[in-house]
Amino acid sequence: MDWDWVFAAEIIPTLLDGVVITIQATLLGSAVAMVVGMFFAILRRSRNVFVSKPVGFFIDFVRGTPLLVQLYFLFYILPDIGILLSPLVAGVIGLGLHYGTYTSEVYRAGIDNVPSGQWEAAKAANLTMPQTWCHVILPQAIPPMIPVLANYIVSMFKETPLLAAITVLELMNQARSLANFHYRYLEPMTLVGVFFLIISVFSVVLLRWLENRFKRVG
Amino acid sequence: SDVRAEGDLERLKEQGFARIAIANEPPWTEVKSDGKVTGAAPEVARAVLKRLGVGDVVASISEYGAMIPGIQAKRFDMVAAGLFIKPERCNAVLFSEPDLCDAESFAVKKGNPLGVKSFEAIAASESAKVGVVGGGTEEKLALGAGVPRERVVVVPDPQSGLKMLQDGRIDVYALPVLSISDLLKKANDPGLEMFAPVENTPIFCAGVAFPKGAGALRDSYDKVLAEMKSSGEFAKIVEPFGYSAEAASLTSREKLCGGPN
Amino acid sequence: MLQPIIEIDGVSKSFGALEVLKDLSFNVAPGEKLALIGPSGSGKTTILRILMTLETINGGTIKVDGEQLWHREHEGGLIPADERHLHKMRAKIGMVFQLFNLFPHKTVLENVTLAPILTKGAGREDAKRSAMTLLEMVGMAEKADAKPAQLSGGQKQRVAIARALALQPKIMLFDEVTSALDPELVEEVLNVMRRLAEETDMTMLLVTHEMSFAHDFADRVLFFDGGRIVEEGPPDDIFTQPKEERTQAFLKKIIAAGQRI
Amino acid sequence: MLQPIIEIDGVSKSFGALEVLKDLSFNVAPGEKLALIGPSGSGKTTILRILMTLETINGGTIKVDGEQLWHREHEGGLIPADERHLHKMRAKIGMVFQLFNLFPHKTVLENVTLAPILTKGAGREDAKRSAMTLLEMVGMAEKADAKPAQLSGGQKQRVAIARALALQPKIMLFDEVTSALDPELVEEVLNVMRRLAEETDMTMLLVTHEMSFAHDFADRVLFFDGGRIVEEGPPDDIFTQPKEERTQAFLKKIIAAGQRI
Amino acid sequence: MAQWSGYLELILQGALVTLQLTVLGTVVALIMAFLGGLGRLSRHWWIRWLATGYIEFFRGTSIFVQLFWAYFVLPLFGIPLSPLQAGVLALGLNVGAYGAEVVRGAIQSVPKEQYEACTALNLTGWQRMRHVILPQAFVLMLPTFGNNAIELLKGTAVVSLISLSDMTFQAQVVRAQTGETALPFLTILLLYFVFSTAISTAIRGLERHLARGLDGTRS
Ligand SMILES: Nc1ncnc2c1ncn2[C@@H]1O[C@H](COP(=O)(O)OP(=O)(O)OP(=O)(O)O)[C@@H](O)[C@H]1O
Ligand SMILES: Nc1ncnc2c1ncn2[C@@H]1O[C@H](COP(=O)(O)OP(=O)(O)OP(=O)(O)O)[C@@H](O)[C@H]1O
Ligand SMILES: [Mg+2]
Ligand SMILES: [Mg+2]
Repeated sequence: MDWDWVFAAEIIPTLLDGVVITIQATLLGSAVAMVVGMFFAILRRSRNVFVSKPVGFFIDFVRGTPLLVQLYFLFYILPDIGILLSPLVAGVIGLGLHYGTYTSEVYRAGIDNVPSGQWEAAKAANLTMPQTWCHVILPQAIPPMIPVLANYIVSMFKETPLLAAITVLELMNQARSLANFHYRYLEPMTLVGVFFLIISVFSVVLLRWLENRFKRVG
Repeated sequence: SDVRAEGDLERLKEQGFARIAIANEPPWTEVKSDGKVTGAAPEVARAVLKRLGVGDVVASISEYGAMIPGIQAKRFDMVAAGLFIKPERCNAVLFSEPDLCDAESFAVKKGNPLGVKSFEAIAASESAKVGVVGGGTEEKLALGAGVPRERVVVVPDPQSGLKMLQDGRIDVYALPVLSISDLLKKANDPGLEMFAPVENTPIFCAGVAFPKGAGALRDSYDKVLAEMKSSGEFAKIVEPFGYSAEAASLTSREKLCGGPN
Repeated sequence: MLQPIIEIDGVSKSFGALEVLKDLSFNVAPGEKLALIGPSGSGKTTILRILMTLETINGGTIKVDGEQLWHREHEGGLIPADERHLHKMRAKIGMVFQLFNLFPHKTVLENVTLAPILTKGAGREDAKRSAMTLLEMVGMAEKADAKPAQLSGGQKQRVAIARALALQPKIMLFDEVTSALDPELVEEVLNVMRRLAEETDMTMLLVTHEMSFAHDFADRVLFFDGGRIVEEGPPDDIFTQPKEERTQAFLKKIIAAGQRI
Repeated sequence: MLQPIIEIDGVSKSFGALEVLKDLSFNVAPGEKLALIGPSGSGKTTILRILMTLETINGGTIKVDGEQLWHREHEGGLIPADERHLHKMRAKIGMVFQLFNLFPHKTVLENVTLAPILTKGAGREDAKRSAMTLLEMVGMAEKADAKPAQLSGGQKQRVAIARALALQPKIMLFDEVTSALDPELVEEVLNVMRRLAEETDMTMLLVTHEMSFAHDFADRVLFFDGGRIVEEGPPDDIFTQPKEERTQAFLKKIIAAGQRI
Repeated sequence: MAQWSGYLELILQGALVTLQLTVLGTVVALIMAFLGGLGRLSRHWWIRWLATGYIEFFRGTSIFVQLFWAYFVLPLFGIPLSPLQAGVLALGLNVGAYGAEVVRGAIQSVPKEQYEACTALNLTGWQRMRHVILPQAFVLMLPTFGNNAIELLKGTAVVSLISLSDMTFQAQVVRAQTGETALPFLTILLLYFVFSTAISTAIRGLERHLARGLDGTRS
């Protein structure tokens, strides 16, 4: 089968519609993952085992099972108990929860990497807990996390095609729909690959920059 | 490519089975809990192939849209999934003579609250969303009638579509009559009903699809199919599934393709 | 005699199975300069950390400035103190660490002003002015805008002292503040501490391996071993005519290692 | 005079803009024990590393055992040596490092047998037997099955010596082999080296800051400064009546630091 | 309910396919990880380039695109792959590219003194890698390899989209048969969790086994 330039040009606008949704889902999903990850990290540190153990188990469970199945679950099973999420919302929650388990690890590592002497110095300076977090711990913990977190955003971007399974018309789904419609897989799939490659080349550059920018703290 | 094509049937005979694509959409195609492949389309294909000397069929489940690319990519030897014979598909593959016919129908909430009776009516309504199976005929009908892309929800498989109708994610679910009745029977949900036939849609007839170049195989297949139709064996296979054997005899591939294929 | 500013009464402390402090009792008078010496692992650091509320205690009571540190009086008895009480008590105590523990993301000046601004509600300008006075005193004023990473160990430790002083504590705790420093940098830190001891009437507790400094600096020396006070007295007595065998053995080893006492 | 086993002729070496060795020439006789001393940064380590082919040279030539080390003769001229030539030459030389560089994942015995088995095709049993003899000699036989992490620094270094000896090199290089050790462990390593010097006729080059050991051990001492040989001679001359001012200053500083010469 | 046991069997058949994909994919991934990781450290620029190209391409494009390409586009170039082959290849190459970076990082974190000791003992480049560097680096790689294997396990769910009858696919089939959604999906969620727990437990065990003695206490 030969590459058909005319067909390729014809489908690009439709694919671009998909790119918009893909980016939307990635950004929203990242925002959820950042926040959820923070909660996971804090809850898992809790001294109360009735909090830390179940949260730990939940994190392990979500990390150990496929996002695709989790999406099915959110989309097709939750309505049975009265929770009806729109496809994009279900997708964003799915991505956010799944990646939240990864980002929680990043937060944990970032916080653990702040030397214990800093906690002690803060106590000796008589700072309250919230002051210690805001002025001492987080300003040191966050910068080294940024490149790692950004890396997960890029991974998430590459997993958005899964949302096709719950009828979100993102890039991959647009491409499949086009392929189904015209009985041609070569051009849509290749173009999607090219889109992903372009975005990830940019993100590699961005990640390198972030790594250099935040390598040194203080 | 013709030299190789002559050998298609020989090859199938030798390997003892034919690889077919199905969709798992009863009563057209169905995988039983023990993994057995059945449904009207595979049963017809199985009977015809047996007469041609090919022992059995081995089925892979596939999206409708992926079937024709799959044939082109030589993933299957044929599609026996109740793929409707339509001119643009005739350009891409070779069809057998029609075997299974059905009209289009809508599954809707009880009492058809939006009162839609045609794809045009869906297009005209403000917000009605129609569910269609990816790559199926209904997707093209809906888009062709002017329903905007955002309101044509491509569901990944038949069962998901019904669930989405129940959950109110879509207002109308378009599939052939027999598919909808099977789904509704299984769901046993008094809140749903079927509307059929959909106005302004013809009766569609499906055939078995072969790759381009497998003309000889297709012709042998047609010959056996014709014999079975006249002997009444064909009716014995399809009627238990709810299909009319007669409907398939009233039309022909040439008519459905709008020319030779 | 004056009311002691620190009253330690029957305190015990264990890490898991390891009993580090055993029924320990001693008092410190206001303005007293107390040196804690003893072999490694004898519990010196642990006492300071308990006073700074960095470690909890397993038994006994501690009074600071006339108030219970780890407890609150409640219906005649004592109940464990809550965070609010600890917060209030910590305002009376400052600590300087062996490894400085400066905040690496803040400048020298910000390190010193942070706590006054946050915990005492000092105005930004006021805090800066007092911070500069303190930095002047420890000879670090011209580095006010540097980050800790740009400083030598001795400079870091002088900043850490200024930081602890900024809260105007009644009691200062020094835990081997020179032992992480290169030999040529030790003196600059000790000089600052000497001046501090002369010019203020703060109560100071000093853990050190620098016997000659302890000798010059302290009003009284406690010699620890195995979590107990083995001997105590004025530095002249302890260092020149120790009574206990263990003290003698300890000092002998120190001298053998080349230290002047 | 015997043909020298090492002939260093006009060697220069730079790291970037920093010239570390400047037109350096000296010979070593077979069986000679040579000590290299001098201030930090004078290039002593660099010479040993060049002989071990861990650093390349920028100019000059080196002959080991009569053969060019860094070059091959080719059509009358010299061309840079290839890896095969270096591989052959390295078999003549062994090196013991300041930080031991034992293989942490292998037992003591495996550390010693690895290279003989791999590079000399020694049989497993033969290699073990000779390794045990060597471990016996350095007093580490009973630790043969321990991993390096379970050993003290002095024990590690003795194993490292045995490992280097296992290849039966003609020349042994020692680079400050005791300077990473706790003081009480230095002697056990020096004792092994003393025995080695007495009992074998291996050529040995020793870089050390232990002047008294260099004095006892060496037949000849080279004093380096700034990448050049400032003075050389028998240890008695160099250590008791150095001629050069720089040597005198260096030794004076060493004595001031408390070392016996 | 009697029927359900038949459906459960269907899902277990799928579980077998999932295991098969995971094991074969992991083998391919391991091979590619070492080829890619060692390739990036090669002395020859063209090998480095090749390895970098492989790694960046497979990490850069999405596993979905790779899978669909392997399944639908490669046959057009005369490389017909069965769904299983396409799945194993896409998963293996994709996860292998991530693994390659792990291999490289671990090898580079072996201290340079170990390399020098090898030179002093006159080991050849290959002997050095085989007997000294890799055994030490492997211990460092293990935890991340474990995570990668779990990522691969999760990735197998995606192959249901190219109609390979793995566990997720069979759950869909069951769902189509029965109209029941919650039961099949909860069942496979549980099975996936069991698998991933098994992987991480196995890796932790291996890690403990290999690390024994490396940080041992002095006796
Ligand atoms: N967080 C902890 N967990 C367990 N044991 C601890 C902890 N902190 C201290 N210890 C133990 O308590 C004992 C006393 O420690 P401490 O630091 O008070 O001794 P020290 O007198 O300050 O010794 P050094 O002169 O070495 O600083 C030691 O045996 C130490 O190992
Ligand atoms: N890899 C390198 N890159 C750059 N400079 C180096 C390197 N190795 C050594 N040098 C520099 O070369 C000079 C000589 O170093 P060398 O290690 O040979 O000195 P040395 O006499 O062994 O000193 P020391 O007694 O401190 O071990 C020093 O100035 C050192 O900083
Ligand atoms: Mg201490
Ligand atoms: Mg050196």
